[in-house]
Amino acid sequence: MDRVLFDAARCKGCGLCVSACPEGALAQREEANRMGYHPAYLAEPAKCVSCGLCAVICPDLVIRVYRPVAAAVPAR
Amino acid sequence: MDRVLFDAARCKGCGLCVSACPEGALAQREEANRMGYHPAYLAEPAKCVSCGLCAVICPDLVIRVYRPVAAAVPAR
Amino acid sequence: MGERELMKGNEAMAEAAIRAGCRYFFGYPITPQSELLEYMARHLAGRGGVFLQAESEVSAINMVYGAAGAGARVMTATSSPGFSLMQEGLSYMAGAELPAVVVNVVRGGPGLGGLQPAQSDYFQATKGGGHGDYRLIVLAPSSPQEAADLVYEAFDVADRYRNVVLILADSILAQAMEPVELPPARDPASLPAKPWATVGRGERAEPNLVNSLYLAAEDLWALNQRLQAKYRRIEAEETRWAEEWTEEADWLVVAYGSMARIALAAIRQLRREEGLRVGLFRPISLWPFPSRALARRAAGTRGVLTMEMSTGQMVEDVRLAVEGAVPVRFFGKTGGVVPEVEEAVEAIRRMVAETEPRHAHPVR
Amino acid sequence: MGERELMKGNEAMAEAAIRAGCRYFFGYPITPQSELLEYMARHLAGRGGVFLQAESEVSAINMVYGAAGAGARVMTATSSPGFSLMQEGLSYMAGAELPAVVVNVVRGGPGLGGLQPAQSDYFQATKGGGHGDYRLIVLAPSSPQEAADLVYEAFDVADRYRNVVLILADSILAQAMEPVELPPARDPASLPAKPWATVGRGERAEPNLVNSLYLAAEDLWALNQRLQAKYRRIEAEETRWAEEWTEEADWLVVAYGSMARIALAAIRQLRREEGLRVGLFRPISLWPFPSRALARRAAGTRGVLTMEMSTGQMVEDVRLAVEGAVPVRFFGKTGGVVPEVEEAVEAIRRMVAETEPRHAHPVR
Amino acid sequence: MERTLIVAGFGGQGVLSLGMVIARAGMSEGYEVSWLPSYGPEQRGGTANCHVILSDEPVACPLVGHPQTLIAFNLPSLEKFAQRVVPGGEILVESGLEAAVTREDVRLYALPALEEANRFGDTRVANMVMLGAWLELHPILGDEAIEDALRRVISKRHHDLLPLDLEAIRAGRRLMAMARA
Amino acid sequence: MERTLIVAGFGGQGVLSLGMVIARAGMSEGYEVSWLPSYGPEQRGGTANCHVILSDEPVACPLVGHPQTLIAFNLPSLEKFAQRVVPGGEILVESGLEAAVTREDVRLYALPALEEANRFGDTRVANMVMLGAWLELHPILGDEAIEDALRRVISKRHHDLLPLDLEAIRAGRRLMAMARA
Amino acid sequence: MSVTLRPVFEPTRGLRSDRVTHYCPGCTHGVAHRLVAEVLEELGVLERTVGVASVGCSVLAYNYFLVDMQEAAHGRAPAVATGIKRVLPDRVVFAYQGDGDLAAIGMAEIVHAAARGENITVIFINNANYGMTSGQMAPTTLVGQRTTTTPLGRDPAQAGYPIRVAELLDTLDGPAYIARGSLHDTAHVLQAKRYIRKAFQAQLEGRGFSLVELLSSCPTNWGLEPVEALDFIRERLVPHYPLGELRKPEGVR
Amino acid sequence: MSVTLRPVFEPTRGLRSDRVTHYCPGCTHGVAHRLVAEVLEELGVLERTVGVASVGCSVLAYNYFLVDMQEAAHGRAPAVATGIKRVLPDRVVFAYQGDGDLAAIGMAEIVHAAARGENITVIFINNANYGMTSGQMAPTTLVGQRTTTTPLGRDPAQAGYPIRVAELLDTLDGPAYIARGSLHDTAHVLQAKRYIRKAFQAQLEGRGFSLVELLSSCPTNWGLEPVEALDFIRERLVPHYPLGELRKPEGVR
Ligand SMILES: Cc1ncc(C[n+]2csc(CCOP(=O)(O)OP(=O)(O)O)c2C)c(N)n1
Ligand SMILES: Cc1ncc(C[n+]2csc(CCOP(=O)(O)OP(=O)(O)O)c2C)c(N)n1
Ligand code: SF4
Ligand code: SF4
Ligand code: SF4
Ligand code: SF4
Ligand code: SF4
Ligand code: SF4
Ligand SMILES: [Mg+2]
Ligand SMILES: [Mg+2]
Repeated sequence: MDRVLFDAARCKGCGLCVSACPEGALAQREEANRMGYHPAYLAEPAKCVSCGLCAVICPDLVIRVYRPVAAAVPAR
Repeated sequence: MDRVLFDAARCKGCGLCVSACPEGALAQREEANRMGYHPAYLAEPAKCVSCGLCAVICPDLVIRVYRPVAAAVPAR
Repeated sequence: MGERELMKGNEAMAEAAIRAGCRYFFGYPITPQSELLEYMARHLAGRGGVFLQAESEVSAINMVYGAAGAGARVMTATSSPGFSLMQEGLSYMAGAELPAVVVNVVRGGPGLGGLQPAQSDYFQATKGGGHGDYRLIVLAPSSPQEAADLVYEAFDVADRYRNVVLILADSILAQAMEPVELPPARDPASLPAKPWATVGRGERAEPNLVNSLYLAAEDLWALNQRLQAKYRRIEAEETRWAEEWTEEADWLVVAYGSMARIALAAIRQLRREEGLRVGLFRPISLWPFPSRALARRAAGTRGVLTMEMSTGQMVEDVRLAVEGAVPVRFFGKTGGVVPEVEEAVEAIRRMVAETEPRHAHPVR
Repeated sequence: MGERELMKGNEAMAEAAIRAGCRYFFGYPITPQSELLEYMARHLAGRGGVFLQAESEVSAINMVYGAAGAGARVMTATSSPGFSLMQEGLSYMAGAELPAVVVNVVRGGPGLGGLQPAQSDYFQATKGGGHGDYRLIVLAPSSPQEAADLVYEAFDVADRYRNVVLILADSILAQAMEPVELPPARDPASLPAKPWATVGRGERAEPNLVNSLYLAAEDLWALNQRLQAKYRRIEAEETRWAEEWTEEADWLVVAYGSMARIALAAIRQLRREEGLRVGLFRPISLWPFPSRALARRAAGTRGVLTMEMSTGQMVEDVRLAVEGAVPVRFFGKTGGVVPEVEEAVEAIRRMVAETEPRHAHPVR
Repeated sequence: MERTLIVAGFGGQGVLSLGMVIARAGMSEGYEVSWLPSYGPEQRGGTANCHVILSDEPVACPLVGHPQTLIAFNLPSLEKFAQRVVPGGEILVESGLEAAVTREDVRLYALPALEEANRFGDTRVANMVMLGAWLELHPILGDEAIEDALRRVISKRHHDLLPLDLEAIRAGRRLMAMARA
Repeated sequence: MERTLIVAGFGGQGVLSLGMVIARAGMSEGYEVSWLPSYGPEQRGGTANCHVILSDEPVACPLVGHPQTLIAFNLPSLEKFAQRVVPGGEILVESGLEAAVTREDVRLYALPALEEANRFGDTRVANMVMLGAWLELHPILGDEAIEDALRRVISKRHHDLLPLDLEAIRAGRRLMAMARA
Repeated sequence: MSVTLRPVFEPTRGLRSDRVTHYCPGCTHGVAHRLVAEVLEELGVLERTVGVASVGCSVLAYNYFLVDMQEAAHGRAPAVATGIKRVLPDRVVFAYQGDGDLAAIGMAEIVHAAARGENITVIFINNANYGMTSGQMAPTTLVGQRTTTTPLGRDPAQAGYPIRVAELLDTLDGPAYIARGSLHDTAHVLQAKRYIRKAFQAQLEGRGFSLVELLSSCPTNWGLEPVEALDFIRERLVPHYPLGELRKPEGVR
Repeated sequence: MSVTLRPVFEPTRGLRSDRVTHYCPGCTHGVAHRLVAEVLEELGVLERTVGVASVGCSVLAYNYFLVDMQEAAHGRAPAVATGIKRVLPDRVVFAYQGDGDLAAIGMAEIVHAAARGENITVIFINNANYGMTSGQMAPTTLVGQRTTTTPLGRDPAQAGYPIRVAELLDTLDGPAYIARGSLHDTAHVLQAKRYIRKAFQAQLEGRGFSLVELLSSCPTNWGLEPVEALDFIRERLVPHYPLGELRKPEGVR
């Protein structure tokens, strides 16, 4: 699973996340969504460091960010 | 003629001039004017130094102040 | 309770409001309403309420909006220029269907005008001084006692319909002292619940919303249809008036508020001294206007005289009610000049003369 | 001049005002009026005038007050909620007898309402939304062309009577583009002198005063008598209306503004397709309302249908004019829903059916 | 029974409270009453007056167009209201003002209320002197009712003046008794 | 003669200017005309449409209840207005939307306006393609009138796009000609 | 050598000598009127001045000033003055406002006139209450001060804190001149007059918005004798409302 | 060793996930909404919060926040919030206002709510124009900035100077917390969130009025791409509107 998930139907294609990503991991799709916008997506998943900044700047609650962690003994 | 003239009909008897006179030259009359107020007057003309402060504090355009000057050669 | 107190109308209205469960008052000083405000300033805090002097009438009505939306019994009071400033807020309250009681102690206008009594805000009060198709329920007392009674009831009426009730007073009754018997204090716990109020979502899944914005025309039309249906209901249930000597009257005088008391004095004199059968029809709810009752009463008479402390405003509602069935005349003064009983007598005599069948003057 | 330009009503009104010699505009943005304001922002400075965006409608109308008192031709424009905020100021202008032109591009209400066209501010406009016994002269155009013409004339009318003239528009005509032929630009030097204006005392011994305060009731009553005399004069001289096919009409439709054009389309269709003799009576001055002319026209008909984009406001003035002589019906929608021509046709058909003598339904 | 009064004077002369004492006392004596204040066109330093009605019947209107009694403390008030007194009515004025009354169809009482009040060392009780004078003419309100009314009208922090007020009222009664004698 | 249209689409698709070009050109051809914009309930990112009338007679009312022509650029607009077209009228839509039209009593033209515009390298001229298509159906406005109207409707700083617009119009004419063929 | 009398102080021609004001005895509204009129006279602009009276005790100011005047709605004097000044940029335009008028209902209008740098002069009478309507709380009423709407003294937890208007306006870029003076003694009256003169001078030089706040007495509603009321200003108001010039146009001493 | 995904960022429960806002692409109104909702969620007060929407682009805010809300008349949100808070002193009450709403028509209301120390929180979106009505001048529009009512750029001689609201309110004694943040990059967004949290904390502690001004973009009316609009904030707005905390309650870091 990707570290960053996009709810593409909500995306307005503003590109703020793309420009905010310090790793250059994001891009916008060619095809428009139902609203007519070009949604952002994780173009280069490998670059992503789960910093969450794309989600911090997104005005439209499009993005969820996750960080992979070693599944250790569950903390009590 | 007095150094200070009061338009007693306008006076509201507030006493501000009396308390403002540095020389203690003013007082208020026993008798009320047409408006029912006890007008201020120059009780002790001799004390007046024509400083004008009574007029400065009077809210009601009651007071005119004059200063005696030697009638020298009229200035050109 | 039960005891009669000598009180100003302004004070009687304030005390009646508190007893009706009003604990919030937002207002701005203006003559001749200030005693009401000052009464609230003195008494509300001690009785578990909040008095707040707003920075303006505009703010006051919007504080009322917020408090009403939060579910409180809330009141404001003002006089004519201040009432004009409340028009936008009142229109918003109509749109959001918020209940509250507003007092306008009318003074002479237009503009800054004067401080003396008048009834020249009738149109503004009854036809909606603000924008849009809406109505305030408008009650017009004619004495301190009635002012107290109407204010007391107004809070229930406001809650019942989620509608602003306006008390249209004048400075005669607001500043006159007369004996007043005050209604009992309501138990705040007995007040109606307001599940629609914005008090925090709590357990509710859907937030509550207090609002008058409907960007889709159809939605706004739906709101308006709902409002109009409510207004028809109010017309059916809340129309109020009083009558005196109207049973077999040959002529009718229509007057409200303090003017009605002057009219009554005049009628009393004319009945006593000249035996003229003149009756008084006194609208108490100016909106809804008691049109049917008035039409019925007017039907049997020779003429109707409307008396107002204005240049003629309610007279339009009288004419709409009577609709040409009998002649409708007007007598009034405005700007703070209160007609004397003698002038009222004279005006009635004039109408009588002109509407006596034997004087065959063509009327109108 | 002479050339027809495709223009929005909002722009046509702005340009007409400038040509009428208006050089001062104080206003606040609000949909659907903003194009008027923005036109002024673009054009006034370059033509020797001043455009100032006020901090609110309250400020705007008081700036207008100041400028009018200083002798200028001055204008403001707004839409319904903003117009409500101007009520105090308008009452002051009435009291001080200041001339100015105010445009209200009405939108759906009450409250924040919506942005779509409506006619629900009729009462507010004609009965005085502010306090006191006063009147605005209220003109209701029904096309961009007429809007330009009326605004242009309004400045003269305002100056003639020292009275505010209100242009009551709606967003159909304000935002529609149609060909408009603009009136010629007035030479500012040709405008009437205003010796009463406060421009600095200069040589005058007595200062000029712009004021509506009269603390003595008799003085305020005197002002009101003067105002009422003026209003009677305006009623005699400034009542305007238009008629279409009323000559031998069996039924009359009364409508104003954009609603009148919808009514006209409906009537045209009914005459063409069903041969019904329906006429259109279109009040142009809403105050003074053309009561006599309407009463005369209505007299020969079987019924009158009032159509408004409201829940029924002008219909009261229609009923007051007709005074029971023939049945008066109402059809309207509000909140931004614009009746379709078909609905208007249907409403007329309904009235016709109910007022045909052979259908002996008791009317009302 | 009906009694109608207008009481008028400068702002500080206690005209409003004079009227209010009559109204309150009237109420406790079982009359229908009303009291209506009105301020002159100038708020500040202007004239004040009040309209008072005591009646057996409900009061039709608290405005008194034509009073049975006018109590006037200054010239402007006298000028304004003297013509309004009903024929056969009465005017009570401060001594010295009587010359301004031209009517012959009313009873005129000029009373040195201020002088009398001065004798008590407090010109503010001149209104009570006038009240006493009116009470002497209209013996419809009991002493107890008056005292009770005074207690309610006068603000708490001036209750020490009560004995003075009562004495002033008695003085007024005496003045009036002498005037009628 | 009367022509009534509703042109509808998303905010940025140039529906208002399409209608305005027709109205302006109509005026210079001597017709009585009107153009009425209307914005969807959401100001931002909402739909927009305009009503256009060309007529020999004075326009009774600028509102078009039931247009002869509907030009629809997106689905919401089509859904909103398709039922309103007069029987025997016509609907012009972007290709791909035609499936949403269920009416049988109107002529339906589905045109690849966007694709065509893309070929000019500027999707913004899709509206001009549609304009051309309409003009092909309604040959009542001369080329000169159209060009003049364009010049007035398009803001000065975009006048360099004029030739492109004219070409797009011609392309639209061709598309329509083919569609009818 | 004979002696003649040379005038030291004579009433200004800017006020009507034939009318007595309606102000209460000792109310310093009268002093403020006089200072404004004197300055206008001394600047030689009485004939080309338009004043704006506001709603408050000074509502009848138009009866006293011998200049053209307009009466504004409560709080709207800056808007009215703006309307006048825009039409008549070469006239001197001033507004005279109380603290209820300017700082309560009229807060938006004064802030925006100031922010616009509107070339008008505002005389602002701070008497810490609503005089005209009989002594309610004003935005400038001190904490603890009793008024008819704060019968137990202003409680900030309920009724908030007093507003320092001069300081508030001083955060804006528009004003050219802002000062606060006081009318509680002759020295301060003379200082206030200098402030007023500078304010009008700023206007005459086209520098933009000018305002002089004046601490003023309301003996009637404060329940004090006129002389005591001046003490109240000195002892209570001045400490809360510091005197001085907050803003001066460049190059003005 | 297996790897699982731990959430770093998930949408707040304070906003409706089932609705897409009506804001233009890239408009930072959306960011501001999210921050407020996140803070309310994190403070655990969503269920006892009442919000006040104002008239401006955020007029439909009530469609997005999952809290009880009232829609206020243009400029009057602080008065409406006051009415609510006085009735419900133990609820969290906030108003969300634009710069036209708060600083133009609503100037009196915001100054007085602040002066009263009204225990509410105001989120103030400064986007230097009237977004909703298509880009007219706001009181915060910069000198030289083009808007539909300053087509040649704002000329201070004619249209006055921009108002710094945070600084203006900071002259009052009522406020407990005043800060100005910006939404032009992620670091500032996070800072803005800290400000918003402190503001609500001040309210929860009963300290009085709190306000956070947020510099926000309006790509549509500025005629800029969303990313360019953030640059405009950084390059043009921030220099005129300094960021930081102007007022903190005592004992708060
Ligand atoms: C809209 C409106 N609201 C209220 C009033 C009543 N009113 C008249 S003067 C005044 C207060 C004046 O106080 P201030 O401005 O401080 O002047 P001061 O009398 O103290 O000099 C008020 C509230 C009014 N005339 N108009
Ligand atoms: C009384 C009133 N005047 C004007 C308007 C029109 N109006 C709606 S929003 C707005 C400006 C909003 O600008 P701002 O507060 O800066 O919010 P933004 O849209 O920029 O977020 C105006 C003037 C209105 N609704 N009500
Ligand atoms: S989480 Fe950070 S690195 Fe990953 S896409 Fe988002 S901004 Fe880029
Ligand atoms: S910031 Fe959000 S709305 Fe904008 S492009 Fe990225 S995901 Fe889409
Ligand atoms: S002029 Fe000076 S000394 Fe003379 S009375 Fe006046 S204050 Fe006193
Ligand atoms: S200051 Fe003026 S009004 Fe007051 S007592 Fe002296 S002279 Fe009279
Ligand atoms: S009430 Fe106060 S401010 Fe007004 S005139 Fe009297 S003393 Fe002066
Ligand atoms: S107009 Fe501006 S403020 Fe409004 S939603 Fe669009 S970008 Fe945001
Ligand atoms: Mg004051
Ligand atoms: Mg904004």
